[in-house]
Amino acid sequence: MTKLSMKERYHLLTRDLDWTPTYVAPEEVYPHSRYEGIKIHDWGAWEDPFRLTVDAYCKYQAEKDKKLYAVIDSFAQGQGHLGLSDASYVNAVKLFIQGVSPLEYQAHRHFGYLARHLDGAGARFASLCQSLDEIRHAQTQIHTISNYNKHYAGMHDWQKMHQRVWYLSVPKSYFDDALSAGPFEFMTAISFSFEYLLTNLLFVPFMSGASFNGDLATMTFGFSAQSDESRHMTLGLEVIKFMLEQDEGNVPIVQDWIDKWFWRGYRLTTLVAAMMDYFLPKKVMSWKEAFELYFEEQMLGGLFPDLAYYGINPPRHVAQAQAEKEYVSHQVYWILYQYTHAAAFNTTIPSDEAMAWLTESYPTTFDRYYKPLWDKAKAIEAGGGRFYNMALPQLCQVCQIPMGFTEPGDPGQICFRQSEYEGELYNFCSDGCQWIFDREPEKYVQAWLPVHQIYQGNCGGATIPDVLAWYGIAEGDNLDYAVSTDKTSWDEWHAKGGN
Amino acid sequence: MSAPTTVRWVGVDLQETDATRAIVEAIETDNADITIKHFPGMIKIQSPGPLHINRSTVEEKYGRPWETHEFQLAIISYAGNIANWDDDEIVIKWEH
Amino acid sequence: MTVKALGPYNFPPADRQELFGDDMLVHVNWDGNLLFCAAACFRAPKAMTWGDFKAQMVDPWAAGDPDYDPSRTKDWRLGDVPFEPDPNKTLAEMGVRHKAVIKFRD
Amino acid sequence: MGYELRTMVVEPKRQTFDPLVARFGDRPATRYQEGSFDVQATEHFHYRPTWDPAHELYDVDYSALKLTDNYRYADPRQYYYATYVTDAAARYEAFAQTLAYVEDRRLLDRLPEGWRRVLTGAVIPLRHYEQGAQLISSQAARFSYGTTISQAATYAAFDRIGNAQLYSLVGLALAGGGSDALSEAKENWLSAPSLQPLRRIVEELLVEKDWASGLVALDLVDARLYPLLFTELDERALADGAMAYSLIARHLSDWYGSQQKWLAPLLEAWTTDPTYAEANQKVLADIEDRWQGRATDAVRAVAKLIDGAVR
Repeated sequence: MTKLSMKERYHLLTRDLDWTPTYVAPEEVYPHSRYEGIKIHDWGAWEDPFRLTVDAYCKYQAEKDKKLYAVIDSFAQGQGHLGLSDASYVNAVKLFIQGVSPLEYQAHRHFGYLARHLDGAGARFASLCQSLDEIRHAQTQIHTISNYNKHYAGMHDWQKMHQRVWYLSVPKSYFDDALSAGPFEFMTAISFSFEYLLTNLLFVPFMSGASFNGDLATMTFGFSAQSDESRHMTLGLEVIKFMLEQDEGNVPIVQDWIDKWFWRGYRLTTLVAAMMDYFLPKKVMSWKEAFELYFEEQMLGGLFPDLAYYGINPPRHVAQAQAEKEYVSHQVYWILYQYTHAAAFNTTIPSDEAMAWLTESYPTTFDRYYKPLWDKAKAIEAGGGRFYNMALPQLCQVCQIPMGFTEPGDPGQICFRQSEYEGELYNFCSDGCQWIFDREPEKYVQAWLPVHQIYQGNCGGATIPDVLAWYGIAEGDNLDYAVSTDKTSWDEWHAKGGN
Repeated sequence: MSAPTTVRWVGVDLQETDATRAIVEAIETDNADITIKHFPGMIKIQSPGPLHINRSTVEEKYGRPWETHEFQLAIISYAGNIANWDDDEIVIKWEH
Repeated sequence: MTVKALGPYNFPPADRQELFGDDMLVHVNWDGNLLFCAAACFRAPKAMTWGDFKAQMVDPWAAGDPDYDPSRTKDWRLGDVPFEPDPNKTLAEMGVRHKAVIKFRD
Repeated sequence: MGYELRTMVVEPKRQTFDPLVARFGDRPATRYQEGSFDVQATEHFHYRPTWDPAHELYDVDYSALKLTDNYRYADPRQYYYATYVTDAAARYEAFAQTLAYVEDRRLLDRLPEGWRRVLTGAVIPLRHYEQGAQLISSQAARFSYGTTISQAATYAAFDRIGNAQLYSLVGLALAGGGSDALSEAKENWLSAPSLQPLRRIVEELLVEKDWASGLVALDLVDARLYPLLFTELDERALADGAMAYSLIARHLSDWYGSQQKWLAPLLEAWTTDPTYAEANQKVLADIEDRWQGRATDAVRAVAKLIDGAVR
């Protein structure tokens, strides 16, 4: 008997488990895999992106978690949070548990859906592994951040916040959009556009930032999660290639999805841009540098020439994202700064040192467009005030971010786009978001836009305190960092500590 | 504007820990022209051509048996396509 | 292009005009002033006069900028179409619709 | 500065997240609780699913079985990811050791007459049954409501594909590392009369839309199949000197015990719910009416094959 190769053995342990049903029609068993128009002729051509069996998976994952929880425990027991660069760093962690962990959870559930609803056994098994990975990520994040929650504001009611607070409808609607799509579009959205194209922009700089700012627990869960992420990236790339190779008719459909989900994902990462450039007391790299390294160099320079072989072009609207790398983080943080009274984190005017770093990192835009705004905010503060925008902002119908983005080629002019559909007007922040709406207006008219819901009286009441209470935002969660309970506690702990 | 990219880099990001040092050394041994950048907690390795991680070299550096599956404990991210991942080697490259 | 779905896919907009009764949402942007990160969104009666709308909604918001001077507002546009404000006309009479955008400069 | 800080104990401002305080009081919550309770989103779903526009993305109406509070149910094993994979890893490691011993001592070659037929005719074909069970469990993992249930179903789905791989490993061992026994078992799954009623149930459960009906009906089959193969037949294996079978059976029988640990309390939660108990009991009775007889018949056909092979 000749010994089986790793590939043959893996095949027998996964795909060979499958059989074609005869007592019921096969298409009844997988009723969701045809309506999107993607044609798959041979699931047998699927290349397994990695060859882990269940026993090996459990073994390696158990080992990873053993290490991870040891770090989490020792960080908590050793009061590691006191060794952070500054308490203001924790605002990045708040954004993470409110905005990112719930997405991990959504991915967990919906990769479970793929593990049920794809026709190919190889693809189902890879999805099932990912479904488990994603609940791992959600839970290791919750468990790590649980320790911060004991000492800092803004994290105590993240579940409710994620579903209700205005800026968190940005990530939630993004994932709801993906989950409500068919299985192939979901994979293009999450496995490919999010996990392969953009995830590095979210995780790698964030986790390096955590490390640099003394947050070893977050760095550890982040990097440990990323080790799973490399499997997810492989799945994302395999999915795209598989669809493209199976039928030429799939190419325009996939191109459309890449166009849509690049822009959708890019808009979401602008929140990360603001976090990187403004939330971290000690900076690792600027958004612009990260974008150049992880997106322009690796994706536009590396991946898309590979996909050109199949007739796939770089995403529509990519030029706009490239232009925005010079200023988008400033625009988004400026939004967060002036609506901090309604947010579950604290912002503040960047220190002189941070301002100098911003000037240096963004030589063509920061001093010209954004420093004057900070000067004005400083002047207001010098007069005993704090600049808060007291009107609710206009939201983009698609990305749901307040419409603070500017016209292509003119960072001084807010960009407005508008479509009319069945007698109603819809507003957009960009050509990209408008294009997405116009493709599928029936979908985006349903959006639960926080500002419009507040005005309908669906968010706890008519006053700011009513809405904040309904959001789960308690005293100390919001407002400027200077007056935050986090700062007060931090100063007290460090004064006692003999600093 | 996009930075003009003539070289199509592939690469891996690895956790910077004692346990990954042997892997980094093995990569350095088996791949010419790589560049290594250090970030907090992380090492970024880039190569202008296909990147090979060979089991035998890693085992030599560790001085113990090493399964290619164990690479999963070290990797944070990568750029390129995992063209092969079997018992003996992992190859990352662009296909087209 | 329409949504591909397994079944009828047609749902009423979550913020359609009828949900606001006699009111509507109106956006106002101060062009050229990035202090306000985005246009403001107000809920206003369709029958509200321009004069009341400006005095009761636009002015208090814009006064968040210490340099705002209510008498210096100019170059009004509805969408991209210029208009001369008439304080006695209602928003509806001016052609302002639910979720329309009004812009001005100073 | 660091040294002084370490000597000072900072009192927590709160013990855990608000929803857990609301459920269990203001005290430290377990990792199972923090990673499970109220984690799934419940409101403001932005878009209806295109694959089922009549429902929301998460919707209690994906099943006729309902709970007043979906977190009335908790997994008594308190499995969250880390504890689950740790236990599962130990289980697979133990199985691997058993199989290594069996292979090392060539115990499969030494099985008494008829036992090879039991393996290829009844046991190894269950790798396909288990894959069907994974699909049914994955349907529950996605469409159940509330993380305590969906999480347990997720781990069950992974267990089922894990079981399928265990059966496959037995098949590989039986054929000395080759694929012959697996091919034979697959052929049996597809056409042997003794397995067709079983395959038919699995296939029909794959088109069952209500996730809970699928799960409960599958359990009706499990409840007959697993005790037959790995408890009753184990007795016969011991009596007959089929060591290899007995050693392997213990692992599958243990797994079935773990499966019961999470599933039985879920059934109980449904039947004792303050609001829906009566309606749930009726739904469960309907499921039993539809599937119980067929489950019994299907497993009886397997038993008959075994009776024909070994005494």
